[in-house]
Amino acid sequence: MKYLIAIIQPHKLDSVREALSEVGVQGLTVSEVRGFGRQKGHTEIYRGSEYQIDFVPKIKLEIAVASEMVDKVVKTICESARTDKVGDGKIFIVNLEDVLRIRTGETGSEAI
Amino acid sequence: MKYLIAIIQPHKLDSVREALSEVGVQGLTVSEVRGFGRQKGHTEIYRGSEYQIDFVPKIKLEIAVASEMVDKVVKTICESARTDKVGDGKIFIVNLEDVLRIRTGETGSEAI
Amino acid sequence: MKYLIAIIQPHKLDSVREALSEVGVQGLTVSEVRGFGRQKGHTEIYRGSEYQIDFVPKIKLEIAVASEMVDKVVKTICESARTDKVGDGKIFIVNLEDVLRIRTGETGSEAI
Amino acid sequence: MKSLTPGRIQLLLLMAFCLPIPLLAQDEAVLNTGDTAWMLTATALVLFMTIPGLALFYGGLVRSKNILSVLMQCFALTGIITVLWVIFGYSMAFSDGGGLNKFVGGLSQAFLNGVTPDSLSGTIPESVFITFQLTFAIITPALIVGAFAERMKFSAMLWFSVLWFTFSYLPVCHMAWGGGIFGDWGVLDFAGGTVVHINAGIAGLVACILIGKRVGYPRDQIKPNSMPFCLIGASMLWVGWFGFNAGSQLAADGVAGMAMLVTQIATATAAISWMFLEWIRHGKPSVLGIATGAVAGLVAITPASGTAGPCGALLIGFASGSICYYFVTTVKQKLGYDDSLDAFGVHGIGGIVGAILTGLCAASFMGGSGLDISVGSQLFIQFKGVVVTILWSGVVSFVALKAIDLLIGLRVSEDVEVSGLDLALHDEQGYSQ
Amino acid sequence: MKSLTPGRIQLLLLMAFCLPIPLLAQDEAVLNTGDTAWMLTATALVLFMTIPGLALFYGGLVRSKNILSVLMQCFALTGIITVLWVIFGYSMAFSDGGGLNKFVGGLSQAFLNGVTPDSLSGTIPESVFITFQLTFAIITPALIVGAFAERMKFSAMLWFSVLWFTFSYLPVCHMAWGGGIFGDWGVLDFAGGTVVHINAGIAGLVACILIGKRVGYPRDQIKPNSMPFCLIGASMLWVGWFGFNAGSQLAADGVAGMAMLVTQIATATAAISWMFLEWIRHGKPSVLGIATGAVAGLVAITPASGTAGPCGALLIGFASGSICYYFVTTVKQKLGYDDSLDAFGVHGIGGIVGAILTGLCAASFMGGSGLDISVGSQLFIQFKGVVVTILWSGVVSFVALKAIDLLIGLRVSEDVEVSGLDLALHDEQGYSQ
Amino acid sequence: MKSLTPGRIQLLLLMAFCLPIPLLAQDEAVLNTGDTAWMLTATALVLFMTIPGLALFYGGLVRSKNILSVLMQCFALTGIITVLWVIFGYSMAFSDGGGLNKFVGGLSQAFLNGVTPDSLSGTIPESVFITFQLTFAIITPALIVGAFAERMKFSAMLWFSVLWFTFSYLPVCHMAWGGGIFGDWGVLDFAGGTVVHINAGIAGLVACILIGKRVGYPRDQIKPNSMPFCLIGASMLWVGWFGFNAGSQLAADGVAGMAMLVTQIATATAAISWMFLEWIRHGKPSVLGIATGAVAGLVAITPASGTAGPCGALLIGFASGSICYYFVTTVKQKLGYDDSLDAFGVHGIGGIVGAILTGLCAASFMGGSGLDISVGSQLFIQFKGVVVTILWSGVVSFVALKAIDLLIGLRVSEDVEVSGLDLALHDEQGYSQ
Ligand SMILES: Nc1ncnc2c1ncn2[C@@H]1O[C@H](COP(=O)(O)OP(=O)(O)O)[C@@H](O)[C@H]1O
Ligand SMILES: Nc1ncnc2c1ncn2[C@@H]1O[C@H](COP(=O)(O)OP(=O)(O)O)[C@@H](O)[C@H]1O
Ligand SMILES: Nc1ncnc2c1ncn2[C@@H]1O[C@H](COP(=O)(O)OP(=O)(O)O)[C@@H](O)[C@H]1O
Repeated sequence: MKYLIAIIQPHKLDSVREALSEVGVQGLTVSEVRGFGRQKGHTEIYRGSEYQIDFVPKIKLEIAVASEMVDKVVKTICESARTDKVGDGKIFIVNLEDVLRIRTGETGSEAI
Repeated sequence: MKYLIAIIQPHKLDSVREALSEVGVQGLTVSEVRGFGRQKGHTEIYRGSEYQIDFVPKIKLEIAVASEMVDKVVKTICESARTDKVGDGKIFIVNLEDVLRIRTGETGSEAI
Repeated sequence: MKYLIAIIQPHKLDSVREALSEVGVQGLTVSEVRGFGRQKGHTEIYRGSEYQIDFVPKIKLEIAVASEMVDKVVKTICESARTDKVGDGKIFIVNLEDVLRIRTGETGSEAI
Repeated sequence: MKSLTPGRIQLLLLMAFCLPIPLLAQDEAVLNTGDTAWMLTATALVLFMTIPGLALFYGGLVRSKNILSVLMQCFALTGIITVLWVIFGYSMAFSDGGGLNKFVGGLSQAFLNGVTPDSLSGTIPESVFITFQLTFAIITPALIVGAFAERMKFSAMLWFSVLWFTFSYLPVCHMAWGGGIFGDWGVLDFAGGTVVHINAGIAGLVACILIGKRVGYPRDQIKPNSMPFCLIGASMLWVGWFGFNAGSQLAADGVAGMAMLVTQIATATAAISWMFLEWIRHGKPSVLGIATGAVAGLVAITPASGTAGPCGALLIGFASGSICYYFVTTVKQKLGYDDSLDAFGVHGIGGIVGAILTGLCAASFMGGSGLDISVGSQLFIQFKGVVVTILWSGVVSFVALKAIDLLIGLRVSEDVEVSGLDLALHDEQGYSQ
Repeated sequence: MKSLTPGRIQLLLLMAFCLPIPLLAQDEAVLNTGDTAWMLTATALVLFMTIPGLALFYGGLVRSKNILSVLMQCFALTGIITVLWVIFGYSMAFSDGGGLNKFVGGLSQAFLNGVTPDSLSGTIPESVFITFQLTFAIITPALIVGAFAERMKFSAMLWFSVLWFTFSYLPVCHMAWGGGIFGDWGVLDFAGGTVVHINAGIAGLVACILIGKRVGYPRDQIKPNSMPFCLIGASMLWVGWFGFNAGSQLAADGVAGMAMLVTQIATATAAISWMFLEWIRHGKPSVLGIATGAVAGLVAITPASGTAGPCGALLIGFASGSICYYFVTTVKQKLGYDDSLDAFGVHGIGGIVGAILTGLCAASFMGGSGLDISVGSQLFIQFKGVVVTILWSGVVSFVALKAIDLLIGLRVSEDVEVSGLDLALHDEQGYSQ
Repeated sequence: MKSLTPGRIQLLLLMAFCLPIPLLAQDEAVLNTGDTAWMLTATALVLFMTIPGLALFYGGLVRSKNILSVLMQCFALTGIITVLWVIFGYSMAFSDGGGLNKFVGGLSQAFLNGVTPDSLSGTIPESVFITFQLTFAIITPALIVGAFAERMKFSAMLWFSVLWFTFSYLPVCHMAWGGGIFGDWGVLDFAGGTVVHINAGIAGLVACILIGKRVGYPRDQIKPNSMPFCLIGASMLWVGWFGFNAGSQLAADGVAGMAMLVTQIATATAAISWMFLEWIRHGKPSVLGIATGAVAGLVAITPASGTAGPCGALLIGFASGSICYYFVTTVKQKLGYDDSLDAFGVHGIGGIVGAILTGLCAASFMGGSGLDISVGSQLFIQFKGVVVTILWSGVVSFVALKAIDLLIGLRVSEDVEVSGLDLALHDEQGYSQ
C-alpha cells in the first residue's frame, strides 16, 4: 500500500474528488495548507507597510491506496488537478506499512 | 520507529489524548482536517441553493513512536476513539527513519 | 529522496523559510497544527470555568528533499528554528518513494 | 413614569391662563414632539439590544457549531412576539382586565383595536408607546435563551416562549405597569427589574434544570467561539440600555436624564467591581468578566433608574457586580446545574439585588428621589414584588416545560448536540471559506 | 411627508390669533426642536443602515476572498455619493427644474448654494433635511452592489454608480418627492418604494444579466463566509429602518409613530412567514431565510409606512415574505441569472409588492389613513409609478453598463475572480492571524 | 456651543413681551424636550463610538493573539473613567476652579454634589450634560490605546490613563469648555479638536516612543486580524460622530444640523481623498485606507463643525485626508517610531490640521458662520491653542509614563509579547471552535 500526499490548487478540490470517486477511491483526507514554491505569492499593503507574502493557499490531500491502484490514482489526480500554471502542485508517494480501521479493527488493504 | 497518522472523530480528541498519555506517549501533533469516506456528509441550503457537503470534520493525529510501542499505541487509539459508528476513522502506519529534537539535537528514539 | 516533517515554533516560520531558501530549498508546504509535548500549555478561565489547554500552536513544515540534501536541510532547520526553550519541536524523516509534478508530469528528484 | 410635578402644574396653569387654546385647557392631552422624538429613539435602542446586541452577546459565548441556533432563537422571537403583541399581547398587558385586572388585562385592544395615528398615550403617540413596550416583550423571552442554549429544540423553544410570554410575561407586566397589584402595592420598578429580569432569570433557572446539562458539561472544554462578538454584544446592550431605562420615563425630561446618568454609573461600577474581584482572586482580569459585570450592573439598576441618585448607583453597581461575580463563578459551580450563559446568574440574581436595593436607594438620604413611606416598609414591598414574580414565573415555566417535554420533547438528540445544532436544525454553518 | 391636517390648521389659527409673534403669524416657518431632534437621529440611523448594516449583510454572504471588495464598495459609495450630493445631487433632486421640473430639478442649489444654519425645511433645519435625504441617496446604489458582487471591477462599479445616481436616482427621487410627476399623479410612496427599492432592484437585475454569472455558478458551492455578519447586518437594517420610515415624516408626531409601528409589524410578519414556509417546504427553518424575510418585509412596508395601519402591515408583511420567498428560492433558480445576493429578488420584487399594496392598505377599510379616490384608481396610480420606475431605471442601467463595458470593461479577469477580489483589487485580506 | 444669536434674542423678547410666564421672563432656564431628546441620543451615540466602535476599529487592526487586550482596554477605560468622572472629573472640568480657574476647575461638584433631576444646564437636564461630557472623557484615553497596542501591560495602561485623565484631559477640557484660557483667548473648538484629538494624539506619540517598538517591528508581518471588524468600527465611529459634533451644540437646532452636515461632507471627502491618493500612488485603493481617511476627516472637522459651512468642510476633508495619508504612509515609516494603530498619525496630525483650518473656515468668505476678528488673528489664536495642548499633554504624558515605568514597568515581557497578550494577561482567547 502507498500513502499519497498531493498538494493541489484549492479550486480544483471538487473536480479531483469527483474524478477520484470515479476511479474507485473511497476515502481521503483533506487539509488547508500554505505552499511555498515557484509560484509567486502576492503583496499586501496596510497603511503603507508593504508585505511580500510568499505563501499561497493550497489543499493537501492524503490518500491511502492499495499498491495496484497507485498508478491509476496518481494519473487521475494529475489530470483532474492540472491547470498548466505554475503552482499546480505535487504528488508525494510514501510507503504505507499498515492501515487499521478503528471501527472494525480490520487491517491491511481491507481497511482502506 | 514508526510514524502513525490517525484520523479520528473531533469530539474524541480529549479522550484519545488522555488514553495515550496513560500508556506513555509524551508527544503528538494534531491538525484539523476534513474527511471523505463512507460516512455521509450533510446538506446545506442558502436561499434555495442546496449543497451536498461530502466532507466531514475530522482530527488528524501524528505520533512518532518507538517500534516496540507501536502495538500498544495503536490499540489505545482504537479503543479510545471508537464509537462504533461509520466515520470513526483510520490509523495509517509509515516507517520513520529518523527523528531529531531541535532544541538538543538528539536523534533516534531518544528524540521522540 | 526523503520527506521531512518538521514541527516548529510559529514565530520561527519566517526565519526558517529564509534559511532554507538560502541553502537551496525551492519548495515546502506549511500547516498550522497544535502540539502536545513537554512544553506546558496554558490555562483559560471563562466565568469561573477553568480549562487546562494542553495543546500549543505549532507550525508543521513538509519538505521533500533529494537524499544528498537531507543533512544540510536538517541542519539548517535546526539552527534557524532553535530558541533553546522546551517546545522548539522535532524533525521527522520518512522515506519518499517518488514525487510527481502535476503541471509537467516530471517525476523523481526532478520534480522536487 | 412621568408624573405631574408641582413645577409642571404651575407652568400649565400659567399657560392655560394666557393661552385660549382649548386642547391645552382641557386635559393636557397634547403631543410633545421632544418626548416623541426621544421615545422613537428609545424604541430603536431597545430593539437594538435584542438584535443584534443580545444575539451577539449570547452567540459569541457558545461553540461555533451552535452560534446560528442562538442567533436564530433571538431573531425568531423578535418576529413571533411582535405578531403576538399585535394580536393580544398589548391588550392583555395594558388594557383593563375587568375582574382580573389585578393580574392581567383584557382583550379590548386586541389587534390594536382603535389605535390611530392620533391616539395619544400621555404626551406621545400611542403607536410609539405600543412599539416601545413591544421591544421589552421581545427581549425578555430572548434573555431566557441563554439558560438552555446549545441543546434545546428550536420548535420546543418557540412553544415555550409563546406559552411563557402569554402566561408569565403579560401578567407580570400588567401587574407592574398595566394597573395590577404591584402598582397598588407601590412596588418600585421603573424599567423592568421584576417584569423583565427576575421574570426571565427564574424561567431560565427552571428551564436549565428541567432540560438537563449539556453533554460533556462540566468536564469538556466549552469555550466561547468569539469573544469579540460577545464584547460587541455587551457594548450594544450597554448603549441600548439607555433607551430601556431613560426611555421608561416616556418623556425627555430630567428624570430621563437622571435615569441615563445612574445607568451609566451603576454599569461602570459593576463592570470594574467584577474586574477587580477577579483580578484579586484569580490573578488576572478577564474580558468576559468585565462584560458580564457590566450586564449585571445594567440589570440591577433597571428598577432603580427612575428613583436612585448617583451615590445609590455606585452602591447598586458595586453590589450587583460583586454578588453576581460570586454567584456565577462560585455558587453556580457548586450547585452544579448547567445555566449555559448564566441567564439566571446575571438576570435573576442581578434582578433581585436591584429590586431590593431600589427600595433603599430611593430614599432621600441615599440621594434618591424620596419615599413617602419608611425605607423598611418600601423594602418589604419590594420583597413582595420579587417573591410574587419568582413564584409566578417559576410555576408557569415549570408547567409549560413539562407539557412541551411530554408532547414534543425539549432536547435535541445527543448526536445532534455533539455535531452541533446549526447543521442539524438549520442546514447552515456559521463560518465558511 | 408631513402635511397640514385640519387639526393642525385649527391649532395654528388659534395660536396665530392669540400670540402676537410675527414669525408664527406669517408662515409657521419655525424650527421645532422635537422634530429636529428626531430627524438628527433618523439621519444617523439611515447612515447606519449602509455602513455598517448593509455592508455586513452583504459582506457576510459572499466568500471570504471577496468580503473586503463588498465592504469597500459600500464604504466608497458613501464617500462618493456624499460629495456628488453636495455638488449637484441635492439640487437636481429637490430644487425647481424649470421646464424639466416634471422629471428632474435644476442646479440653483448646486454646492448647497444658500444653505445656512438658519435655513429651514418645514420645521427642521434645511441642513438636516439635506443630510437625511443624502443617506437615502447613499443606500440606493449600495443596494445594487448585491447583484453583481464577487465579479465586478471596482472602477467599473464606481463609474456605474455615478452615472446611475445622476441619471436614475436623482430623476426618480425628484419625480416622487421633489415636485415631479409622481407627486402630480398622487403616487403614494412615503419612504422610497419606487425611489429606492424598485429603482435599485431593477438596476441590479439589468446589471447581473449584462455582467454574466460568476465562475462556477451555480455548480460550485458558493456559501456565505459569515452568517453572523449577515445576521448582524440584517438586524442593523431593521433597527435603522425606523429612521428610514418614521424619519420620512420629517417630524416627531403620530404619523411617524405609526410608521414605526407598521414597520415593525410588517417586518416581523414577513420574517416569520419566510421561516414557516421554508420549514414546511424544506423541513427546516434557516437563519438566512428569516433574515431575508425580514428585509423583504422592510422593503415592502417602505412606501406604505405613512398610510397603512396595523392590519395592512400584517398583510404587506405576509405578502412580501411569501412572494419573495417563492421568487428567490424557486423562480430565480429556474430563470438562471446570477443575482449574487438577490438585490432584485428582495428589493425589486419586494418593492413592487409593497408599492402596489400601498394603494390597497391606505384605504380606510384596511385600517389605513384613508384615500380621496377609489382603491381601484389608487392602485392604477401606484401601478403607473412602478412601471415608470422600472422603465427609467432599466434603460439608464442598460445604457450605462454597456458604455462602461465598452470603455473599460465590467468584469475582473477569471484568474482574479478565482483567487478573490480582495487581494487582486485591494492588496488586502479579510482575515489573518 | 449654543449661543444667543440675534434671532433668538428677538424671539425671546417677543415671547417675554406677550407671555406672562415668570420662568421665561427671568432667564430662560426652562427645559426644552426637543433639545433634551437630542442630547440623550447624542450621548448614546458617543458612548457607542467607544464601545463597540473604537474597540472594534482597533481590535480588528491588531493580531488575533492581542485582540482581546485591546477590547479590554477600551471597555475597562469606559468603566474606570465613569467612576472617576463622578468622583472628581466632572467637577474639575466644569466647576469653578477659583484661583486656578484659567487651567482647571475645583472640587465643589465632587461626587456630583447637588445634581438632581431638576438641575438644568441651559435647556437640558444637567444629568444629561454630565453624561454627554463623560462620553468624551471616556473616548479620549481610549484613543491613546492605539499607540501602544500589543505591548503594554494592562496595569500600566490603567495607571497611565488615570494619571493622564486627571492631569491632562481634565485641565485641557476646562481650558476649552469649562471657563479656562482657551475660552478667554477665543480659541474655536466646537467639539474637541484640542481637548480630545490633539490631546490624545500627542499622548500617543510620547507613549509609543517611550515604550519602544513591538518585537519584530517593522520586519515581521504585522497584519490586521479582521479587516471587517476594522471597517465596522470605522463605520460606527462615523455614525456616532454625529452625536459627538452635532451634540456639542447641546441643542437640536440649526447649528446642530449644520454640524451634522459638515461632518458628513468632510468625512466623505477625506475618505475618498485618501482612496484616490493611494490608488494613484500604489495602483490600488484599499479598505484600510478609505476607513482611515474617514477617521482623519472626522477628527479634522471636529473643532470646525460649529462654524464651518459646506465648502469649508470640503476643504477640511481634502486637507486632512491627504495630509494624514502622506504622514501615516510615508513620514511615519521614515521617522521609524512604532505608533501601532496611528493614534498620533490620525488624531494628532488630523487634529492639528483641523484646529488650524477651523480658523480659516469660520470666515464668512469660506461660507462659515463669520468671525469678529481677522482670519489672521483667529489663525494665531488657534495656533496658540494647539501649542498649549501639545505641550501640556506632552509633558504630562512623559512624566506619567516615566514614573510608571520606574514603579511597575510599562511593557510585558518579550515572551508574553510573542505568545500574545490575550492569554498572558487575561487567560482568554479571542476565537475558538
Ligand atoms: N519540495 C517540496 N516539498 C514539499 N512541498 C513542496 C515542495 N515543492 C513544492 N511544494 C508544494 O507544491 C506547491 C506547488 O509548487 P510550485 O513550485 O509553486 O509549483 P509547481 O509544482 O507547478 O512547480 C507549493 O506551493 C508547495 O505547497
Ligand atoms: N483511503 C483513505 N485515505 C486517507 N484517509 C482516509 C481514507 N479512507 C478514509 N479516510 C479518512 O478516514 C475517515 C473515516 O473514514 P470512513 O470511511 O468515513 O469511516 P470508517 O473508517 O468508519 O469506515 C474519513 O473521513 C477520512 O478522513
Ligand atoms: N512523538 C511525537 N510525535 C509527533 N509529534 C510530536 C511528538 N513529540 C513532540 N511532538 C511535537 O513536537 C512539539 C514539541 O515537543 P515538546 O516535547 O513540547 O518540546 P521539545 O521538542 O523541545 O522537547 C510538540 O508540541 C508536538 O507538536
